[in-house]
Amino acid sequence: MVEAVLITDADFDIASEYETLKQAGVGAVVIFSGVVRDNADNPRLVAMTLEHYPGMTEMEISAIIEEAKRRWPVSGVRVIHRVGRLLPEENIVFVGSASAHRQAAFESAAFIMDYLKTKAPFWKKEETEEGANWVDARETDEDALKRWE
Amino acid sequence: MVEAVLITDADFDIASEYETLKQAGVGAVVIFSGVVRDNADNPRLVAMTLEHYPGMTEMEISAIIEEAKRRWPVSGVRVIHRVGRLLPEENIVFVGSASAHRQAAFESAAFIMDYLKTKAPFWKKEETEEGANWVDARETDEDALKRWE
Amino acid sequence: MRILYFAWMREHTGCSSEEIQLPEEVETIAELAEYLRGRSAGHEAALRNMKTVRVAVNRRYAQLDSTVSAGDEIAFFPPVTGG
Amino acid sequence: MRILYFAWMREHTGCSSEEIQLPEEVETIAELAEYLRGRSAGHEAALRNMKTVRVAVNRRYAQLDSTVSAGDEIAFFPPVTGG
Repeated sequence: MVEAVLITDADFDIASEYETLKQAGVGAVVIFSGVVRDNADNPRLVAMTLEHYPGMTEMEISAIIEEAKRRWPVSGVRVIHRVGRLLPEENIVFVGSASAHRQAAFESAAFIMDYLKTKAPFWKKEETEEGANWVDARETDEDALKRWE
Repeated sequence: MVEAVLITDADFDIASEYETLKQAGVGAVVIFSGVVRDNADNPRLVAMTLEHYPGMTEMEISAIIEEAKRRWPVSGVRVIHRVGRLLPEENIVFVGSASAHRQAAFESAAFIMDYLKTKAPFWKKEETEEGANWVDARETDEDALKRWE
Repeated sequence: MRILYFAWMREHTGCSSEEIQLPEEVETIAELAEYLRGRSAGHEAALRNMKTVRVAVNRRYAQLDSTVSAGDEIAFFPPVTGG
Repeated sequence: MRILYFAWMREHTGCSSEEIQLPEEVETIAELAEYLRGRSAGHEAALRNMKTVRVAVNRRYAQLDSTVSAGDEIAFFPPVTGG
């Protein structure tokens, strides 16, 4: 079982993450990557700062991964979440899942992202030219959990 | 709109594919990659040879991508499928989808894979120590389409 | 008319592509397959059970009752197994 | 007892972490929040509407009626927005 949870201010290297997941030796790898939207999407955005609860974050993500492993036959899971100040187009989060079955790889990765979005203690502060403000939680993220019940 | 369909005997570089998808400038990127299973999974497997129907393959995949674009707000889609002789652990197929919404990125990538598996004219021949044989189509792949109806 | 065969059907017929003159009485894919079966034992083996065969006319999926015309490119192949 | 605040709650209280002596009458998270509101105007602002606040006891999610004990690490934070 390839498995890791990493909270870091450093960027991730998608090629080496992919190679590690491939070492699970199976047929299907699904990767989700979340990126700070570019300025075209939000012209006022200067940066995004991510804060988290060290210790609890890792516990919550590990619990989500354990639940994913109970539900799907996955042989590799890697979750990387960046913290600190990130500029537009920088990577925020990586979730990779490897399985012998493509649907298991897709669903486990989507499941982990949905739970991470609503359970893992991270908070985003948006920095714009007019000032900074904390991003509000979205109801659609809570709604996304319902399909896994 | 970042969009490409590529049928090639060369390997793909997941890092540069990812960077291209990120240029769609949106928040979510989902990548599916299919890999020749390793020998631990099928000890007799020596290689896999992929044949396709040049011309029709590209048309079918483009039609699948058009349908995905009708169903989800995607701003980037890239599909790469390798042909020729591939060894265990080599990459076979890459599907990448970029969207402002993570669920759209997940679902469009899964949709493209499900249709590619059943509609795109590729055929796999397995080479084992005892000889070679054409891989049979699987009913589970046909079943996977039903959820998109 | 150009006929293409892929995967094990190509191995059965022994050719990936052949040019034929479309006989006047052949109007549909089913009739074309019937006609082609007479070309060799390999063709007969490849086209014996059309339920397991997929067909494309001019690179689009077609049915057994689809009509064919002289300039068409017709492909016969097994269910696909890519990805 | 260690109390942690995150995101805008940290900015309101002006501190990310504080050590307090748990008063005897405080048994639940709701009572603890009530008690902490008295510490400053910032605490009052941060903990005014507990419906929008998430709580963890020893790094696990807890409810307003969860009980607290002297050695606990209690964290107050807004709904999460990572990913």
